[in-house]
Amino acid sequence: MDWVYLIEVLVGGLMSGVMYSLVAIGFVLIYKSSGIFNFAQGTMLLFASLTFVKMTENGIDFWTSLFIAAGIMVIFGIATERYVIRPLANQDLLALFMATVGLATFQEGFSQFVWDSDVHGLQMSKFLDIGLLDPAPIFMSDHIPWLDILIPKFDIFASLVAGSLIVVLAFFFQKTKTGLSLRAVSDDHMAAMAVGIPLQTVWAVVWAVTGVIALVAGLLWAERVSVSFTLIEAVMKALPVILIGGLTSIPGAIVGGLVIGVGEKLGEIYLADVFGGQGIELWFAYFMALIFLIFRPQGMFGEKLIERV
Amino acid sequence: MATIPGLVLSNKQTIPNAVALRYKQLGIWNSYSWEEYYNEVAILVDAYKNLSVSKGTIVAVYGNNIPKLIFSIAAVQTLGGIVALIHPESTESELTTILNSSKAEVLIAEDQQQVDTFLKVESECNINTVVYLDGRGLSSYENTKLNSYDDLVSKSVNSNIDSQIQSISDNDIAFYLFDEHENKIYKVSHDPIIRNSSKICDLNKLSNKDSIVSYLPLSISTNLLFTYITSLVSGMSFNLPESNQTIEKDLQEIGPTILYAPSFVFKHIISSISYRIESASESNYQRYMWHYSKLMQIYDREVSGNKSLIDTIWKAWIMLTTFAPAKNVFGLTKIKHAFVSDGVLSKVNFNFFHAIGVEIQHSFGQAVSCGCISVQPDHSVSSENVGAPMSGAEVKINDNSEVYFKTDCLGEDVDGGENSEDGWFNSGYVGSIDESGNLIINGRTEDIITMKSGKKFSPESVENLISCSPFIKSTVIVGDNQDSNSAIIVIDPNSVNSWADRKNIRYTGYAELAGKDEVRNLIMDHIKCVNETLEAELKVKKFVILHRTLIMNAGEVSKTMEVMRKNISKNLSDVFSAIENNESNIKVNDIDQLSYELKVNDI
Amino acid sequence: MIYRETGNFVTNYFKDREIFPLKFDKIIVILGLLILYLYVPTTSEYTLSAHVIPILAVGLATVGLNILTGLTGQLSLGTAGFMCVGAFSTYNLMLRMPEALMSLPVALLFSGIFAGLVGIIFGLPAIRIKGFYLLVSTLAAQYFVWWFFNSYAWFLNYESSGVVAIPPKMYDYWGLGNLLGVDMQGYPARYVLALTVCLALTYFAKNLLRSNTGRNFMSVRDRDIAASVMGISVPRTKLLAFFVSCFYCGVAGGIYSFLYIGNVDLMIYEIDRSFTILFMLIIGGLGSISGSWLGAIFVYEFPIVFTWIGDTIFKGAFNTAVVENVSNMVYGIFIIALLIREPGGFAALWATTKQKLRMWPYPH
Amino acid sequence: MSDILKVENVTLTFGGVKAITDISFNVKEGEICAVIGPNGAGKSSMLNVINGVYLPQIGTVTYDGVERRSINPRDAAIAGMARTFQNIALFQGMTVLENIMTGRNLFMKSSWLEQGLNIGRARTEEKVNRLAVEKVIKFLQIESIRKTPVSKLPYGLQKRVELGRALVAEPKILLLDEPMAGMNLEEKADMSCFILEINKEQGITTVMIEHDMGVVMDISDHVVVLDYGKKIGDGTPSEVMSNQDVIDAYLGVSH
Repeated sequence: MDWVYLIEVLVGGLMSGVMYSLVAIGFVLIYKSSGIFNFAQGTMLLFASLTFVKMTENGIDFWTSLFIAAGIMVIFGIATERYVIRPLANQDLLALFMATVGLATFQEGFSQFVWDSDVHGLQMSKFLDIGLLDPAPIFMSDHIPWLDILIPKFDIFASLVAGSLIVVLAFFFQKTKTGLSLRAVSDDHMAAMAVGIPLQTVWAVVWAVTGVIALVAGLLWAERVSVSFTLIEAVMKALPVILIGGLTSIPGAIVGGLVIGVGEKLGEIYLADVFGGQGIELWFAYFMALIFLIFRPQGMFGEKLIERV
Repeated sequence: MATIPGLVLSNKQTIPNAVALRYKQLGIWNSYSWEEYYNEVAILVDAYKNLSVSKGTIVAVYGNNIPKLIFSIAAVQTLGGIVALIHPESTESELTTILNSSKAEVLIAEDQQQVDTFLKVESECNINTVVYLDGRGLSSYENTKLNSYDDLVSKSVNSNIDSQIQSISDNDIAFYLFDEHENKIYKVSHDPIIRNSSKICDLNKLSNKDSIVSYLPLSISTNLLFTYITSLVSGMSFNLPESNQTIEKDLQEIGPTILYAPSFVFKHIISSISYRIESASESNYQRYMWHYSKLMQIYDREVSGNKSLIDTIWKAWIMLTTFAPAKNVFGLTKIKHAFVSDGVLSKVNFNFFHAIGVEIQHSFGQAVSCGCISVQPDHSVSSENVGAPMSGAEVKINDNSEVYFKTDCLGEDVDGGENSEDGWFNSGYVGSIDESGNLIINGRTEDIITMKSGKKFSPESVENLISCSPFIKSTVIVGDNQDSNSAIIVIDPNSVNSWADRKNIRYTGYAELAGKDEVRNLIMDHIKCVNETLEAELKVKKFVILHRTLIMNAGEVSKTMEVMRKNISKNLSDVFSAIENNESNIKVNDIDQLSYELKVNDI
Repeated sequence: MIYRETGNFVTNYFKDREIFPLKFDKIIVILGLLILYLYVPTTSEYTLSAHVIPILAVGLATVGLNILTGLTGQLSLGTAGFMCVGAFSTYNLMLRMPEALMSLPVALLFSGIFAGLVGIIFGLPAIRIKGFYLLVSTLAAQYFVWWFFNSYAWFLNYESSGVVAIPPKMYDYWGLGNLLGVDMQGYPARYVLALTVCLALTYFAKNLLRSNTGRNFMSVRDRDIAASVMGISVPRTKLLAFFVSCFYCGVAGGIYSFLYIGNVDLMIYEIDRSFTILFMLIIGGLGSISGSWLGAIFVYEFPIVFTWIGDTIFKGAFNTAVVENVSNMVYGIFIIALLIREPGGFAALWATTKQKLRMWPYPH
Repeated sequence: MSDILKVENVTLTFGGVKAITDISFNVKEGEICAVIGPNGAGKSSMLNVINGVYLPQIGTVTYDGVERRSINPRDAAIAGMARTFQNIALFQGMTVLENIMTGRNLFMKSSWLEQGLNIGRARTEEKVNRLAVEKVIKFLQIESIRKTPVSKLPYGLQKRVELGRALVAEPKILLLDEPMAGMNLEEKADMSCFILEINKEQGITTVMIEHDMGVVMDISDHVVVLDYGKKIGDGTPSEVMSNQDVIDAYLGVSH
């Protein structure tokens, strides 16, 4: 067995796992705070990155575009809470899930209607040329000298971004008032209401934050797969990740991402032949998640349900 | 051969397969044809014979209309027994009175409720056998007098009872009927009550194609005549609802062609129509109201013979879009005749029903007159009278406006008391006769109020005017020996609730709602309106809104929801005295140890 | 307002659970059936092929999804996968079984059973996994099935293009066409077969819904613990729901390929279709069989109507992309608005309307 | 009379927290046994152990002569246990009639195919079981709400429907979890009558959790008192009332 190759694969898996985690974090945030299974995560990615790309294509510079796109996502998040989530507050979770499916459909149509349905390339290297370091090599695959394995440097960059995002979020939840109320809300809606935490405000913040995360994740994904409606499928990729991780846990989302990322790569290499066909990564992640869930139905870090009757 | 069992027999022979009795049980409508009806009676004859019911045995029947009870009546009478009908909600004292003055020996009780009431007064009366129809909850009772209907039936055989039926005479006593107002029991033979019913059937051409829903106990003598006897005479189907809570739905399901009810039921229908439309959407409400006034205008022209073609078209449209569906909702679509007893409808309500094609026919009668002396003909246009005396009956008014009558369908006082003078009976009511010979009833003689000025009037006339508001359930006028009239108002919870919801008025219960200023103003406006139509002396100057409804068990209203002034003034003596003493706040010590404060409102 | 319920009473329990208790409804149904069988086949080939038959196919799949998601509460995104199993099974059964044994209706029945069995396999995790976690199983089904048929060319009879046209002899029906002198490959004949299958299966679903099985489904949906305490076997009920639901989807897949497009094409069974059918279900109303059909008609017809408006009123102002995007936006808003205003979808709107008509002029 | 139900040394823990500690008691055939105790005393958990919703770590439940460590709820239902829940567990998407019909599911032997085709046994079963359901509807006097969706009913009526759903299964033993919680006086009186009548007329053994001491003393034959997961009293109502531990732990606190 070629150990170097194996490590290369493992690292590659970890990297794509990071990408899954990025999408998954947004999911978990919303699920944790309101129990909503947000199917619109993928279209939020698309909408955010499409908005950004169209602005840069029209000559607006990187940072301005980034801020405007982030602003739009915040507004969008707040509007979603106000016009979709709030009126549905007393409905059951299935209805809310359906509503996010509706939201996703709307967003898919809306972003392509407002912008366009074309496939846009996105070269962040172009924008990140801010003089700190030579940007070009960052975005090229290179051999890391001391191990002699091939690692796309972009993946490292993405991991760093993901890492810092998690740190920021952790800070947000541990230190800020809004973050603390959000944790209270996720523990117990009724109790949180009873102590005077404004649920609606918290939800609005969560949706806004998720919008910004979607922008970041969208840009990183777009770098890999281009900006087009294929981005929506990111959500499909993230599903097994959060389910393995256990819907309510941010660390779960990250670990889940890594497990799926690595597992998928390994499966492709060692199992594809067994199945006599290519492209098993289409379904392999789901099977992994499925098998995992059969043994642990609440996911890795999910809360075990004691059914009270 | 006009006896009750005789009618069962003749119906069995002429229309054996027509539906005689239909009842809803366990969610579906079951029916008995006249033949099956006859067979049920035949078994019961054997069953009651085994309980030694024989000629002259007085059998008290205590319960709601259920098939077992209906069959029992005919069976007891086939054996020559006499049926004493008792209202299922009768209190212990009323039950004792009736059982003792009728000298009943056998009691047919509906269920545990009636058996329990009886057991409390068991020692005071001479009942030696009790048959209960519904054994639920009674299995642990050890009283040896109790017999289960089902056991009796299972031990009995179906035999031919034709000869037995033919052996009873139409002059035999059939029923003992209790008159609540007079507190007297009347004996009624088969012949007069059946003849009385035949008159109604002939006048209105009732046949076995008709159907009627009976949801009141047969102890109400008018109800007995108009539903039970009439269905036997005409052969029409007699329908029994599933329970008291499902009457409205059951009425709709059956869609009867004949409706009989005391006036309070129609008042209730009006009030539910009103409260339901109150909770409709604004546009629907407005359109309904507009259609309503339009329809009433057209009806007025119709009555005066000025209906134009456009009116006809308009009416057709209004009926199609609003009132035909409305009738459908209340199960009134197929009604051909709607008989009203125990009071009359107000002009507005009377006209409304006629305008939508529900032929209201007022009637007047009591236990002693076998339920009916007079009834309005079809298409009557006057809401005031109760019709002209039927053939065989006569009416006269004495100098004190008291109504006297003569009729060939007459009952007799059980105690042998005689209140007739040369065959003329005092009805206990005051009234008059209009130019076309129709009887107009103003109220009960004993209720007449004499004001300080010496003015005498019947409070019911004023009360009816006030009560015609859908928001008011009942009214009691207080005015004896006073300068002016005052009114005790009982609001209708249903319609006032939905009115309050519409106006965004918050409340937690009946008492709070009744105490609301908005409700007071609503009532005040209505009374002001009524006052305008009253002569100066009769105008209502003060009113009190009661914090509860009138209670039948406490004798405050009769079984047909008429105000029983004597008992109310006893129970609410605080209110009466406060009004008479011109106090503005009343501390009420009510029955059931309730006490609360009421405010007297001046107009 | 049209309903006259007065005088409509039931005299036994059979009457009380009739699907159409009112005379008025019965008349409408009979008229509807007459139109469907006598008039619709005489309309143009275009109407049948572009509107009616595809709606029948996707509508049937929606009914199937409804049994699983609407009635039993098991969320599924694998509908297209199960349809795919149905379509491929039908093709392979017709292709590989002796002609004397196979005819399209028989093949549809067996493909339904195949799809149902596949459904049971992917439904097994539902015994342990609940709620949103179950999505993973149905998505696995969707992707796996698609990959499976894509990877093994045998199922497409080694057709390299990935699409195989259905040979005319498969519409033979044991020579019934020749016997009757009807072109069985023609759209009217296809339509009548599709309609009959759909009506029969809709009736079957409706019967299930108002019987013990349907109540078991709903009890598992509403409170699974209470259901098991009542003695209902929750795993068995879930698996049955998977089987029945996937049976419907399988048959729908067969109809889609054989009676609508006339070829077997993997591309039409991608996950998008699962979503489309989910939309049909939501818009139509979860748990209502008639709602599924209403939802299918709406979602299928909307882009067509929208394009037609673009073409006729705005003289072709909308290109395909615009139509698609606007359709998506409209569905999205529609779904959200519907969930807010009337979570029961078209079916509930219809029920409310009907109730209003009954209670008119009073509020229901 | 023999014991229909014996609970022996049952201990139940949730993630280390003891909900029930070493509880034993017997229920005689045909009696009404009330389980009382303050909130959190483990009463509902006890019912859940009896009919298999929870699996106790230690101890056995002997029902109808069969000793079991655990039973699954479905087998318990088949063996003739029916129950209601503290927080009403009706099927909210169904009507009253449908809810009570589910209580008859063990009597439905026809296959789903027969039901789907609406033929043979499926048709007669619907009719026969509907009759049984209608009898319960009549018994509970809920004729007027037969076709109302349960989600539209007030709390008291929902409790009544839930009792109906349990009763229609013709159980040998009925487990009622706070059947009168949150009811007004009149509703409580009705419910007490129903429970008594079920017990006396149909002879169904009843185990009932109830807070209202008046009701418990009135209708039960046997009272078991729990406090903090432990049994502190067991006997007739009058015995329990005079038990000092019970007075201290329960009556003393709540009055």
